Amino acid sequence: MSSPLLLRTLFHLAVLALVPPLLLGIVNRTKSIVGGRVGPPLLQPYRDLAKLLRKGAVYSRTTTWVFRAGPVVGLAAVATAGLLLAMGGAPAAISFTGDFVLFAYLLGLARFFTALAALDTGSPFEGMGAAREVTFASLAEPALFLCLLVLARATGTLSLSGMLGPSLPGAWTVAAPALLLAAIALFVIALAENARIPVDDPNTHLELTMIHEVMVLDHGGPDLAFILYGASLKLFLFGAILSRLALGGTGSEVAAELLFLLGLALFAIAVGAVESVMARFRMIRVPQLLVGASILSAFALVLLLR
Amino acid sequence: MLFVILAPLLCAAVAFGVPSNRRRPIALLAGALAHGGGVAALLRSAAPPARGDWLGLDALSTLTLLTTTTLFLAAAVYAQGYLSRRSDRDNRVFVGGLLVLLGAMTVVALSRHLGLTWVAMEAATLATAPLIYFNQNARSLEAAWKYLLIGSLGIALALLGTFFLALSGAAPGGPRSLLVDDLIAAGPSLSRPWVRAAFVFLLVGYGTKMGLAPLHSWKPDAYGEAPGLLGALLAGGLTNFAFLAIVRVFQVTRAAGEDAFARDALVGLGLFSIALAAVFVVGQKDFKRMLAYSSVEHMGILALGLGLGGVAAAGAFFHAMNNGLTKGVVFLSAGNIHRAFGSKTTDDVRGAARVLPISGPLFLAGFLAVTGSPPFAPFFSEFAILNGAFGEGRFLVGALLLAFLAVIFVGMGTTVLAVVQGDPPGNAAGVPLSRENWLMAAPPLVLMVLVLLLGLFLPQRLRDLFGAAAGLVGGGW
Amino acid sequence: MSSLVELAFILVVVIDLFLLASSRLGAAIRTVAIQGALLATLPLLLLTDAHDLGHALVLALGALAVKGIVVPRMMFSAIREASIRREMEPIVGFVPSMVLGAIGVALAFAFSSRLPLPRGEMHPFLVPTALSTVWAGLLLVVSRKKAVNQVLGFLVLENGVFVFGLLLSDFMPLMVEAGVLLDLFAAVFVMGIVMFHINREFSSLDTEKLSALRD
Amino acid sequence: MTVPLLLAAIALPSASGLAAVALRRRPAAGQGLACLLVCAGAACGLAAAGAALQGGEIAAPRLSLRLDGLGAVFLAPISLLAAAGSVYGLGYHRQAALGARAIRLQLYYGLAVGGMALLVAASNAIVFLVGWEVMALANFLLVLTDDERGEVQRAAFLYLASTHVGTLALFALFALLGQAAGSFDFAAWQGLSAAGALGARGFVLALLGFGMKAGLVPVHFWLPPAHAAAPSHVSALMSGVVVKTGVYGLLRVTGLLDGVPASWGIALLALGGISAVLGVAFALAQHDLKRLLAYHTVENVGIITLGAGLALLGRARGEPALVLLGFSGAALHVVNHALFKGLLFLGAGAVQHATGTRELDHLGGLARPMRGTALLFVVGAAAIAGLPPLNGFVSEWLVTLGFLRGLGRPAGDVLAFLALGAPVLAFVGGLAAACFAKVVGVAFLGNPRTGPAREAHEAPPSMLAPMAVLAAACAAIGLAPSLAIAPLGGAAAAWARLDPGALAEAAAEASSGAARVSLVAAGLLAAVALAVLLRRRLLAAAPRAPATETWGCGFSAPSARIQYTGSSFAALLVARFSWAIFPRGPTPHLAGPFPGPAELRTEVPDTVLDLGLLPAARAYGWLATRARLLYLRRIQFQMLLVLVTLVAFLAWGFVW
Repeated sequence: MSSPLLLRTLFHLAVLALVPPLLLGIVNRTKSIVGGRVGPPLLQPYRDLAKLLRKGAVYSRTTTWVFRAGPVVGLAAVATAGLLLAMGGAPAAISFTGDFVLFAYLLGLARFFTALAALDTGSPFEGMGAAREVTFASLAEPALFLCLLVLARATGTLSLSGMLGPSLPGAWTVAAPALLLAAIALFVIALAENARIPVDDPNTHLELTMIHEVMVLDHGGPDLAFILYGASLKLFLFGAILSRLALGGTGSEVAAELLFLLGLALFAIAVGAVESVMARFRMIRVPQLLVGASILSAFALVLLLR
Repeated sequence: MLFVILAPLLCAAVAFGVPSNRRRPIALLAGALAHGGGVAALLRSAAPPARGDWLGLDALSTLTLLTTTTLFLAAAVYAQGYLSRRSDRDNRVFVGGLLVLLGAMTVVALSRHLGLTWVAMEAATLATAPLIYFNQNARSLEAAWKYLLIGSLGIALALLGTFFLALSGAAPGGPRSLLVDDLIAAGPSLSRPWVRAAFVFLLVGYGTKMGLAPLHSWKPDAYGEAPGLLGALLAGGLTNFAFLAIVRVFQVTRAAGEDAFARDALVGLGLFSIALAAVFVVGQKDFKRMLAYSSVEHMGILALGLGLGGVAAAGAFFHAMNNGLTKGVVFLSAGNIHRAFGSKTTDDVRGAARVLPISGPLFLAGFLAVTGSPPFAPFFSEFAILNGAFGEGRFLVGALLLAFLAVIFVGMGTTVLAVVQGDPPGNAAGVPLSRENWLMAAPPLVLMVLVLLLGLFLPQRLRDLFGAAAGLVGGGW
Repeated sequence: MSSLVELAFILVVVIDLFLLASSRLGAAIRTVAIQGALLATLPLLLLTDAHDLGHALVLALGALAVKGIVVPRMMFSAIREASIRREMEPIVGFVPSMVLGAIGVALAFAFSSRLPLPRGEMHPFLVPTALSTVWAGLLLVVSRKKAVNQVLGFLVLENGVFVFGLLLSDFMPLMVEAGVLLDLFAAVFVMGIVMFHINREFSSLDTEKLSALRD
Repeated sequence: MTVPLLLAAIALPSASGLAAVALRRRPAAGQGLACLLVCAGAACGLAAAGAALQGGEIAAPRLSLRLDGLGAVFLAPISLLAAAGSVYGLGYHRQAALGARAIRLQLYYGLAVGGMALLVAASNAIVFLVGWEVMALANFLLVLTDDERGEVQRAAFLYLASTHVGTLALFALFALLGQAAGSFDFAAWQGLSAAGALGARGFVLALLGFGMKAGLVPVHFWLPPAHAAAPSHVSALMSGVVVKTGVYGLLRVTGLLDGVPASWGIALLALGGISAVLGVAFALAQHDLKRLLAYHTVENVGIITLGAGLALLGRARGEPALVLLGFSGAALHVVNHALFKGLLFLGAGAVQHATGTRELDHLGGLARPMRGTALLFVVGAAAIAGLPPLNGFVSEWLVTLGFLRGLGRPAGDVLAFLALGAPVLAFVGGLAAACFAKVVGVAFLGNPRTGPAREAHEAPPSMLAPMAVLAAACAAIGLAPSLAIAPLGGAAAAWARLDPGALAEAAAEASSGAARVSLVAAGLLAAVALAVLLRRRLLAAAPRAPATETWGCGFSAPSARIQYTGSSFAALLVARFSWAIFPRGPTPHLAGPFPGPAELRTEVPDTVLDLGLLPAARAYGWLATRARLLYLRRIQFQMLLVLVTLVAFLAWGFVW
């Protein structure tokens, strides 16, 4: 790896480590602005994390090592997935043919352990949350794959770095409609995977209606911090993909990086906007939404295959 | 050669003479041993039959004799145990009848003369009828009566057919004889319509003895009511000889150039028998009747194999031997189960494997063998027959055969497993009406081992014999 | 001479039809005996130079003895022992069975016309007579209730076969014929025993009783 | 040198049962010796397989034995699982306690293993069939171990009947091929043309015969009852390797033929896809632990079949890359599935051993009494869900790579649509993850739902050790996949009869990818370790809080019964499959402001068996009993039959 590339990679790792909570900040800020409130400062998430990290944790007598493993594995898996992600047009730290499969399954690993941790509490509500999480996730999985396949087909490569790499702008010129469909589908998936409105309401207070939040009811202290950070990291990953996909412009490396960050910000704002203008769907509708996304992306793929 | 025929008859005479009920069965054993020895001696000094002999030993008769003498020896040993159990009954007729049966069957095997064959078959029929009545109750009587009437009807038709055959060669230049060799030699010069008619009458006649559907109706009754020992000898022995007789006739028919029709008739009758078994075996509560239908099925397979010709013919002769031995296993073990539970319906028979640690599992194994599961020998013979069907390009026949075999397997399986597995019903829990002793458990065991060995390793000599036998009807490996 | 033979054959066929129609057991048995005797004459009537006299004589006497005398006596004794009622108790009525018999005769003639005799010198009526007698026997066996009647049917059947056998009597070795008679005799003998047992078990010879065995 | 190894691998297990019989008086010793023999045989088997995979095949022509790469791929898991199972048996199915029953089991267990070893090493159709049937019958008797239970009897007979039907189909298949080639040696079949009627007939028969054993939908129906009824280490063996022999046969036969049409590959892909999706869907709906695992077998066989389909398609279309990826994916998944499914079934056995029930909704909270079992079970669950860094991921990844090959095709090419297979696989993976979240969560986590679950005890070391070994193997393959993938290239080339050079390029790509995968896996482990350390530090620094009850969201009187059950957990997903799964059960009637106590009990019939075959069978039985009235009891009629037959034949013969 040549030294400038190495530098870039290091820079990306730094971004990966530091930026995610900021996205949550942006989302919340957007919501409060649209809602006409002052709202929390942009950096509030960092404060929350710091506070949580300092706290001790309360554990239920029901729980076992699985409950403690949940947040740890969840965070680790998502972070590792980050290593596979190409940012700002530069290849990722690790990239190889079919690495996006690994990417998806790492997210799956995180989900698996979060759900187990939830079930470990023996609380009916957390069980409910876990059930919904795995259900919707398993419906989102094929949709995500289809979107990535569209990218792969359009760019003619089989690794994330290729799909989100320099060849992307060229792809837009030949396969714009397909890519657009894929982008929309990907955005829907991002909302679902990250438990945002209209699939889930991150700051509702009615456990019966929650998905992700209810799973982590019993976590506290560092565990909760890990979970929050992991969640933001996940949001960041999707945001990164979408930002590259949307603004995969050409130009100098610096420009690319700036565009990339800008894209992330826009993504966060978009999420916030959706959250402020839409209401949460009824549970029954969620699968329809996800299946819709899969069909959309499948259509996009077929556009390219025929 | 005469010794093999006379020895059993002599023993029969002795048996009728011996006063003591307990000592008489020894005669049976003696007859079986003498016969076995005689057959062995015959095989060593085997000379191909010469033109004009009334008795002769060719591949076909060798095979049938081998099977029978083995089976009969096993049955004789079994009888020692069985008859000692039934010392209440007078077994003079039983023992004598069995020996006469053996003698008659031997004649059929060796005879080169269709008239002689017919006489022997009739003698066998008549000798068997009283044996079926051994239990001397209304049911066994009815069975015997039906067997006798239907059997004699068949035999009468067979006689007429024999006459037709004789007539077909009665033209001034004709052989004017019933010696198989003469007729075959005369081959094309025989009058074909008469040969065809003869074949029909003989097929129906001997087919009745063989128990091909729809001529089988005596079978379930006779096998159901007769002692398992007799069932084994009928299903594994006598039916094979009826088949042998049909083969002889087929040889002539083929020589006369009528075999196209004959083949179709055989295939049709065979398939029908198998199909019928596939219907009647399903949900059959009475396991002895079930075995009877299984026997119908296997007769069908034999006819099918003969009709298909080629490899299938060799397979058929292989199957005849396997069927004989396997039937011995299932009928003898079924007999033991019947004795132990005092019933032969799945309503009151359960957990045989627990009550009879040898016969129960043997019955299961025998079922697997009889339904053609590898590695038992019948699998390989049925395999050969299927092979032949495909070889002749008769794919439909092959497919039908497989379908029927599958149904029969399921049908028999439900009954057999119901009998063998599970906990025995309260009354017979562990304490059977009669425990199995070695005299009654060993014979089927030995036969089972034989069947398995034949499956795992078929001696070249035997294989050649099957080939040669098939050669007589234009087939071969 | 040949007209006599013709007469004999026709008589045999007529007897067949009569048997199908007869309603009295005793009469039927007697008729069968007569038929047997009639058949016994045939070997002599059909005597050609191809036969040797002694052989034919043996056959005739044997037939007469067995078919004409011994067997009918046994039947009568069986009836007496089992004190059977004298009716035939048909399953198929007398008229229908007669008609069937007649059809059988017609078929027999048609059938035998399709089967060219390989040797011309034989009498043209022989095969049809044999076949229609066989047919009549089969009908009797199938369509009558009592066990005795079935035995009777068998006798007629065997008579038919015997007639056919005459076709070959010139070259068919004595032994087989002896076998035929012997087996016939034995068959009836065994059936008689079984009939005796049936009577003991069911106190009647009605085969209606013999239908317990089923699936 | 290697031939004796192979022979030992076949003979030692087959004979092992005799030890148990011989030492009837000293059961512990007898079982120990038998187990020892099996393990020795397994060792030889592994050695032989290794040799065959490294340095080409082992051949003993006079015995018509020949172990090539393909055979070795199957022999290895057979040996490993056999050994694991028999060791497990020492604690799970103790001869000292069970006597004759255990002796019988030892006998048949050994025979089953020997039969499998024989059939994967056979170089001749007849030998193959002998091994096949020995295995099948031994398995039947193994399923029948507890034959006093009606459920077991039914399951065993269902297994016997279906395996027999399968055998009949093979019987026809081999007859066809034997006719065509004039011999039953596989060598002679090599190069037979798959085109034409022969090929079509053969392929259908092979699908029926081998598919039946492999448990492909729709002929999977025998599998769940049988696996549930058998003792757990037997279930492990059956589900782990016995089922695979079907796959082996399919690969073996198709590998021998030439000119395989593309349609075969497509057919396999379709069947595999259906089996994978429906298998996991049915699994989700189950609440009997072992039935659930059995349906996952169907799913995984589906995945394997997808790989096989890719390989065939590759051969048909002359795409070496497809051949390599498909074949190695399938082969590796064969091994992997044997490992983790074996592990899971042994775990299920431990649970049953401890609680006496397989009913998920009666369990719960087992992770506390059974720490070791729980840990190992979670590993197995993660592996079967295809989660990194475990072996399940690697094989699914390979198959997916195969599908992705489609993306490289020009538009309009049928192969391009292969790409659509990848999402299907992802979907299956997601469902499997959901299903095992349910299993682990309901069985091991939360509070015990019933008394037995509360009194559960940890399994003895003799049961834990083999599970640990299997788990370790799962992890090893997951962490260093390239080691496992490397030898498969040769096997693939030998199977497709291509020269290895053609596959080299694809192989290089796959193994480099695999290397990266292990890199990421290492990264993951490092990250986990880091996080753990960090968490330790933080918690140490922070004030310690007392343990409490789970927060019931304000619900004052929580009880174990209010936990989410397996059925409720899966309900949302099962609803997605209302077109294929039809749960039965009375819906409770709740009315009024204060409804009285009501109970909801649902059972999930197997759509093919319970809603298709059994009704059909009943109908046939009904017809047959009606037809039996045709049996005429009147002797007159019986004789009339003879007469009619005679006349009919005369008419046939003379009228036309």
